[in-house]
Amino acid sequence: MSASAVHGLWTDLAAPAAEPIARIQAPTIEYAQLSPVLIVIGAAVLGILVEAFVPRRGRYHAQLFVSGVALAAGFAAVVALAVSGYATTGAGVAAEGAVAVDGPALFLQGVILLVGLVALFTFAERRLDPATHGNPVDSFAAQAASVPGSDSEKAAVKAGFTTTEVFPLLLFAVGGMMVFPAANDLLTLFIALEVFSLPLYLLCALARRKRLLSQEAAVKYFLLGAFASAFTLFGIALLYGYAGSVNYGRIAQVVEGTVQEVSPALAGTMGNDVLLLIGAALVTMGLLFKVGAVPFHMWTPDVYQGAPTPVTGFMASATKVAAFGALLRLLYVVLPGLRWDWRPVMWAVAAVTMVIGAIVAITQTDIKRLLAYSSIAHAGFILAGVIATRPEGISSVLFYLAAYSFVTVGAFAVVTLVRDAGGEATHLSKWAGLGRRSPLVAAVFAVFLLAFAGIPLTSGFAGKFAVFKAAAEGGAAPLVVVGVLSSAVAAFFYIRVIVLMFFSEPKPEGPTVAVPSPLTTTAIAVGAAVTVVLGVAPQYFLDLANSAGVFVR
Amino acid sequence: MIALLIAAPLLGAAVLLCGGRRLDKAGHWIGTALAFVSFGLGAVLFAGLLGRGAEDRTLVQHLYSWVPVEGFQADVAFRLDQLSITFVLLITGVGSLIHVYSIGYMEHDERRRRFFGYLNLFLAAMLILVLADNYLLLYLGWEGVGLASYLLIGFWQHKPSAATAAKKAFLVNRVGDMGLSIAVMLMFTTFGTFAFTPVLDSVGAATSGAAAPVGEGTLTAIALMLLLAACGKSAQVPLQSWLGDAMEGPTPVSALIHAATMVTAGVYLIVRSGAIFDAAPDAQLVVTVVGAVTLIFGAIVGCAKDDIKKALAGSTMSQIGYMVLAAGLGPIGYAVAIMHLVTHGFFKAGLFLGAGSVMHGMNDEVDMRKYGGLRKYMPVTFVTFGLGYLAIIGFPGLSGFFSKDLIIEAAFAKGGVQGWILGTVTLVGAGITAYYMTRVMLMTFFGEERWRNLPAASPDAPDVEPAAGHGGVPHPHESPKVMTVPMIVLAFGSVFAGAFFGIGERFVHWLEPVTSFEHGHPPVSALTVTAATVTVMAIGVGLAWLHYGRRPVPVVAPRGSLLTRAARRDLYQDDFNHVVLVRGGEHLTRSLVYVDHTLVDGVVNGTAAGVGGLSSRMRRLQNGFARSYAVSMFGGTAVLVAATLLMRAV
Amino acid sequence: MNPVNYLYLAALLFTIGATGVLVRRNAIVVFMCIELMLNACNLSLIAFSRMHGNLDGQIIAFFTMVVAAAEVVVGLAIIVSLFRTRHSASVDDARLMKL
Amino acid sequence: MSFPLLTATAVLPALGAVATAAVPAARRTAAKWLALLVSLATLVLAVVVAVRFEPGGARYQLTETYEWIPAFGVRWELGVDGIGVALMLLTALLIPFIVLAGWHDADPLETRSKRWRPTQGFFALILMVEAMVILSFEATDVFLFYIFFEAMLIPMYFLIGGFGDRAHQGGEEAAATQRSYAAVKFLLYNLAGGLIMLAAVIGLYVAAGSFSLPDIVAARASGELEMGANTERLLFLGFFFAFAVKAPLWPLHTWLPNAMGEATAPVAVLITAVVDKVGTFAMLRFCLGLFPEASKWATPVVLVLALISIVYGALLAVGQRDIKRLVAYASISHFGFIILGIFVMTSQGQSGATLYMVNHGISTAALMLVAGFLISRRGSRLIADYGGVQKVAPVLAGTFLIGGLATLSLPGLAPFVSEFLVLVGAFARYPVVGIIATFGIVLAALYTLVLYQRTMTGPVKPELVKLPDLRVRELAVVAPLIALLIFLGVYPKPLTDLVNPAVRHTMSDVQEHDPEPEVEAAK
Repeated sequence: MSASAVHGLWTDLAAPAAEPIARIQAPTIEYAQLSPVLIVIGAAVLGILVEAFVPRRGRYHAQLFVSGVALAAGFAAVVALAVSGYATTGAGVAAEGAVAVDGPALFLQGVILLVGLVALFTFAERRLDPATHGNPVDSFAAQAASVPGSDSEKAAVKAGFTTTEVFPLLLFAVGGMMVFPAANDLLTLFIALEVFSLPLYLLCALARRKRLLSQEAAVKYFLLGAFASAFTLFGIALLYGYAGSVNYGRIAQVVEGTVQEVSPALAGTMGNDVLLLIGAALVTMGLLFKVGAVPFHMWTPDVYQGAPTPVTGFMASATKVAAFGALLRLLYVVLPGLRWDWRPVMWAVAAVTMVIGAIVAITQTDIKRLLAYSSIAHAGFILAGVIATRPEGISSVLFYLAAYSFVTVGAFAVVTLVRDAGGEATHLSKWAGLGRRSPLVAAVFAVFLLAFAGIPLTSGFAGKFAVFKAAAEGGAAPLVVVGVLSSAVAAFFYIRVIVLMFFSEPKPEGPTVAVPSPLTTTAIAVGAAVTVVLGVAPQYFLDLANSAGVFVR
Repeated sequence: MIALLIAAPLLGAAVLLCGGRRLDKAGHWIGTALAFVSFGLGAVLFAGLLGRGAEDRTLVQHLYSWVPVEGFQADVAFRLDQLSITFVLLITGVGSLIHVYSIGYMEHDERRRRFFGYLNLFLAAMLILVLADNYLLLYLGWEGVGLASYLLIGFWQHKPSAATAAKKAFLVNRVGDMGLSIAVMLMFTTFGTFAFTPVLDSVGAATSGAAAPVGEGTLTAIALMLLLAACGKSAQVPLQSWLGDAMEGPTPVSALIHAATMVTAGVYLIVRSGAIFDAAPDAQLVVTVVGAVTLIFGAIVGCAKDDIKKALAGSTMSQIGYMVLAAGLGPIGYAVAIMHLVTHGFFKAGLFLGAGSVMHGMNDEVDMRKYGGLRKYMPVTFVTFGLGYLAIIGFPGLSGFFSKDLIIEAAFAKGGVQGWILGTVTLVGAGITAYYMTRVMLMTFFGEERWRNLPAASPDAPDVEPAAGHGGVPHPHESPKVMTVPMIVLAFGSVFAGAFFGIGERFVHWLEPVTSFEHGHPPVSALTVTAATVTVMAIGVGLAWLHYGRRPVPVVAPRGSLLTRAARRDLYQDDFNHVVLVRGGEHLTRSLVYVDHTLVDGVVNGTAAGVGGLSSRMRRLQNGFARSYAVSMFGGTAVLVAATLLMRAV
Repeated sequence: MNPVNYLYLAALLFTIGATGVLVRRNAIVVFMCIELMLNACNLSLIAFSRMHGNLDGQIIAFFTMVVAAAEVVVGLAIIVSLFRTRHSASVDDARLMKL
Repeated sequence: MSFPLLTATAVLPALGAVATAAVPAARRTAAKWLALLVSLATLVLAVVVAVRFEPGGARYQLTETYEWIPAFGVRWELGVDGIGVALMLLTALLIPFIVLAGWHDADPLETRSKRWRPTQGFFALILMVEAMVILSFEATDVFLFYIFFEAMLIPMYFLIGGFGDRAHQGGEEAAATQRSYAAVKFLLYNLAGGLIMLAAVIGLYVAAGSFSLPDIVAARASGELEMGANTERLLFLGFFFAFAVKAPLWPLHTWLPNAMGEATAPVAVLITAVVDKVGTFAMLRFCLGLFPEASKWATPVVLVLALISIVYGALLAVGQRDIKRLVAYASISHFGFIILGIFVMTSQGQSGATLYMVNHGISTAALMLVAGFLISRRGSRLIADYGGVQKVAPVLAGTFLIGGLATLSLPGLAPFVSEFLVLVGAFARYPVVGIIATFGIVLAALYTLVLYQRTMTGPVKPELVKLPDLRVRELAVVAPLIALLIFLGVYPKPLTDLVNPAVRHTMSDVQEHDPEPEVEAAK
């Protein structure tokens, strides 16, 4: 090993110390440009303090207030940044190049914040279950630590405990998700990944009803998630080894071979594409796991089914947004030079994801599992847009994510309403004749289903069209055909639910539709409104996505 | 003017059918009046034509453009010339008479108004048929009369047999219509039009070499298609089977539609399209053959039927066979065919009305074996029927004699072997005609009164016609004036029409400008032919008298010879149809229904089921074991990495 | 010594960890295997860091340790709660949800 | 910018639908009247369109263009040619009758809940379908057309699945299951077709860079837009498949009998007389207009399929035991004729096909609605359950017969003209095809007359003795239709004048000329 390659750290130690260093220059942090994230994370910390110091009675309202304000403020900050041009002309990197502040980042952060807000409403819903011992209860366990069915749990319920920690957890998750698509180096990527994953693991375990399912979901999600992030980390290590840096721009340069002053070590690793390819594959795999693409999808149904429905809604929408954002940035910023290597593979993944998601969904009998599989199929559709490798690809994916996340959050919000003695009645057979009992709820849900199916005049159609169009223009016509066919298959099971709700006689012992508080009502209303608006007049949002569809290097 | 001719009965039909019950009282008078109106108009037009020179007796009235489409012009235009006016007079004349007759005949039917409505509809359609100036409009009338005939045959719809007969008639006619429409299409593709004048002229021009020649094959095809149509309408072999069943309709209908006018439309079509047939000798030969075969076929059937109307139907068939045969002979035959058509119109209508009157007096009994000796009970009917009888068998001096004799001559005049064969056939036909008509005559009006000692009211005549209120022994009685008068008038026609037309070939010359008449030159002198005819006729009468005049007629039909039994069953033609077409069709449709359900639908449902099965199989991979999920992830990653490396490798 | 050997070692450890995740039933052990994989990553990071002669790798390694610690907190919490409900830490027992 | 007449024609029923749906549960009758009035108003607007339209004028008239989704290159671009006007008129004309005929079809058996308002829903959905169908006849922007082509499936789907025959063998339960089966089948067939078309639509955009039909046609004509033969063929197939499902063409037809059988008669009319016409219309406008070469390339196959439809549909109609299914198969046969006329590429054929769309709409409406009245009286769809109706309900029988005669295209009634034109057009280019198709007319006579004979004639079935004749409302539905059939049968000129120029344009799109007659007829 040549001396020149030896790092300064050691040599400096060997040398006699110079006079003590008077000043070190601190890194410059652009607080303004990071404000959205900072606000949310700060609020999360504040939430922890609330847990510590506010008396139990006041916590719920305090937390709700803090989180609501934080998310709203965060969104305001995002809008402010976007207006002041950071989305387009002023786009750049912040915090020593750790975080990118550009169109896609801000767009997705905005979406995540809004979805988070809507999800917050469903989190805070306390009228669906009858009040126990005079205390209104939400969908989270009274005391997660207590064993299900044990005396301690009963005591906790009697005492009217509620797990208000969910709000800070939600905020942390949102914060992580906001950083995820904005991360501009692999380290930030990994940290963000963990920051939003860990709260989700916990949230999954916190269901009030069906706690065994909930805990099982948490365990599966946690173990598999950790497993995946281990792969990601290894991939990061390899990429770092290849490029000698974790900075996206730097890696990209190295990949394209446009890098100046090549150190001998770098020259050595640069020659070794295996590092690059394996590393890229592993990092991609980690992201594919988060978006739930085949064959990394198998956690999705179980987790979606077991987790508390508000959490499922949040996960299904926000996680996808964040993960696809990160995936886009990785593929478009870091690995464009590798396009010819990853495109075919992603083709295959996209195709398989669509097909399997659609086909397996047909025989599902639980509404939440059904939606889980549908989300898998949709991941496939979005991937079709991702691999378009052209600006339309980015903007179409952004639009699709916006459209899809609101449909999802709304749909799961409706699921929370349909209840029977055992809590939510998620088995499809119980949904029979819902349209006769409460036409409005059924109609709204039908709208969401039609949007999932991609029927014209719903946001689902606009998104699907945008994505397929981009894919076709990107020369992925066969993929479009596969997508079209699998959405034909997918249509079948959405229709099945509609048939069930409207055309089959209601069962006497069927579930009741709980009358929600304004919170859930707002959530559903927002979801439905966005679905219709993006379906009928998508132009403004398409423009937005278009103008936002440029990554900063 | 011409339009009014048609409008009158059309108006009648509209009024009567839409008018509702409030017209029940006056319905029949309205119908009859309008029929007479159009007859009057026809007479006026006729006078008008007489007023003109022989050559410019063709009036064309162009009403409006019916179907104007790129390169396709169909107008509603009417053409009045010697040929069509002849038909107009026949149709409206006989039609009016039968309207009158029906007033009496349908007196007790509560749906009489609708009956007259249908009759008027028929008149209108038939007039359109004969007055049309192009084949498409002719087609309109062609199907119109078909519809009217359908409605009238099935007038007593509560009788399943009637409904079936009506349906059968329509369907068989549809087969013929196929021919007509294909013929029209052929004309369109060949000449770019299907109006009479251009088509026929250009055919003439082509054959005379004045214009670009048209492939004789095409012309033959057109001609044969027209012949097919004619066969359907005029009940010629092989499409004759519906006529017998059509007798289910009320007797006036049989008289008007299935004897005098509609069934002769085929002859009109052939004569009208003479130019085409002249240019296609092969087709002409086929026409003559069809005519000859039907002639004999009908005659044989006529000999065996005990149902008086069916016997007459057979005779109708046979007589039309004569006409078709004549029409097949070309210019020598056209006019003759039409002449026989007219005379036949008179006497056959008369015969049917007579038969109707007999049934009217006999509780609607149709089985001649249950008649006998009726002459003294219904003298008028007897006389008129008798005159018609004499006319049809061609008794010298009566109308049938003239027309039929001319046809036979023309047949011989065809010359060569064909001439001899056809001539003989026609002769034999005349003989058989004489035989079966005599049979009818004898069984009905002579012999002992077999109806006196009947077991009960005949089974095959349930209380269908309201006239048959009482069963038991019938009390034969003469029909009311309103029925007898028309019969008398027709009798006059059947006596004198032939002479009036025949003497000096007045009729032939009248038609000549349209049908281009030319004298045939029979190998033997006309006188010989006539003599032969009369002899054959006499033999026929004699035989009949031997069989039915001398010995008593058994009330229950004897088993009879093989031929008789075959003839009773219309020479098994229906059975053939039933087995081949009906059964076969049923099997075909049933199997197709099966195919549609299992195969066409099955494929789709199969794929659906396949996807479903695939789904439930793939579902099993989701086995709930976290570790197996991890395995899939691990495997997936491995594949991902391998694939990426592979991409670089290749 | 050839730095590549460290990488081989790291890869080996990583594979061992992954295999452990796949074959072991006890949730704790599975989790430990994941920790092993993370540490394998750390090793490779540090090795690369040394090769390239910059500090990024080492810094990431520190972050990874923190993350691992955090994961332990969350993970153990979940696993323990599962264990207390079911009196078994076997991941295979937790399969109420399937198909 | 003049008054957006075309938009108004479509928006009016849409608004009407919303209003109808909003009528409170108790005021059922008000909703019915509202729906009827709206549909009549729409008819008035449609007539205005027809009057403002000059047959001799530009190809597309009354055009409107607004930006809608520039990002997709989609414009709200409407315009009608003669064919569009004719079919628009047909739609606007039939809907009032459908509403009137379905007056009592959606009255709730028992009030399930205060919010359950089937009647309002029924009529609102019908109006919604009308709006979308009209738009798809007006749209000259492919994407716009596609949107409504697809979207109209949803209301149709609820109409079929939600409001079946009251009268059903095997009770309400069986009825419900069969209904939803039929509805799902309908939706999946058409959705599959539509989605495949979606792929083709995207492909078209990629290939042509525009969705505007006139622009694309012009660009292709001027040769500045080159489309590879294979691309064009693939796109053609994508479009044609969707339309063939909708039309429907053998072997994609099996959804129609189920749908028409299970739906109430007015809805069945809506399906076959209105909605399905969009398919054939689109073949004429889009397949031939956008992909002339590919259309010619596909002609032989299409013709064969059309012939199969004609004969096969007719034969199956003969074999049916269920009145409505019989009519459905008859329609399949007729759609065969329409498609035949479109693809023989002669002006007679195409004018015939267009007239056929209109006439078939009217005739089927007449036949099916009368059949519906009959069925609602007896409570059975089985032919075997009837007999001798003619005796007890002569008017009903008479109208039924006329409807039937129209179905077998009797000369003097409207369908004859169109059918004959199609036959002539086919014969002029492919004699054999013409001759085979001619067999259809015999079979048509067969199934119609058999149906009439079995149901209307013969001795009166005991349970039918009390059968009431047509009521005033029902007569008001049937009489105008029959009058129209007769009028268009003897004087179709107004319609042909409307259609001829449009057909001339289509013929020039596909660069085809009618075959010349063998010899010039002596004039």
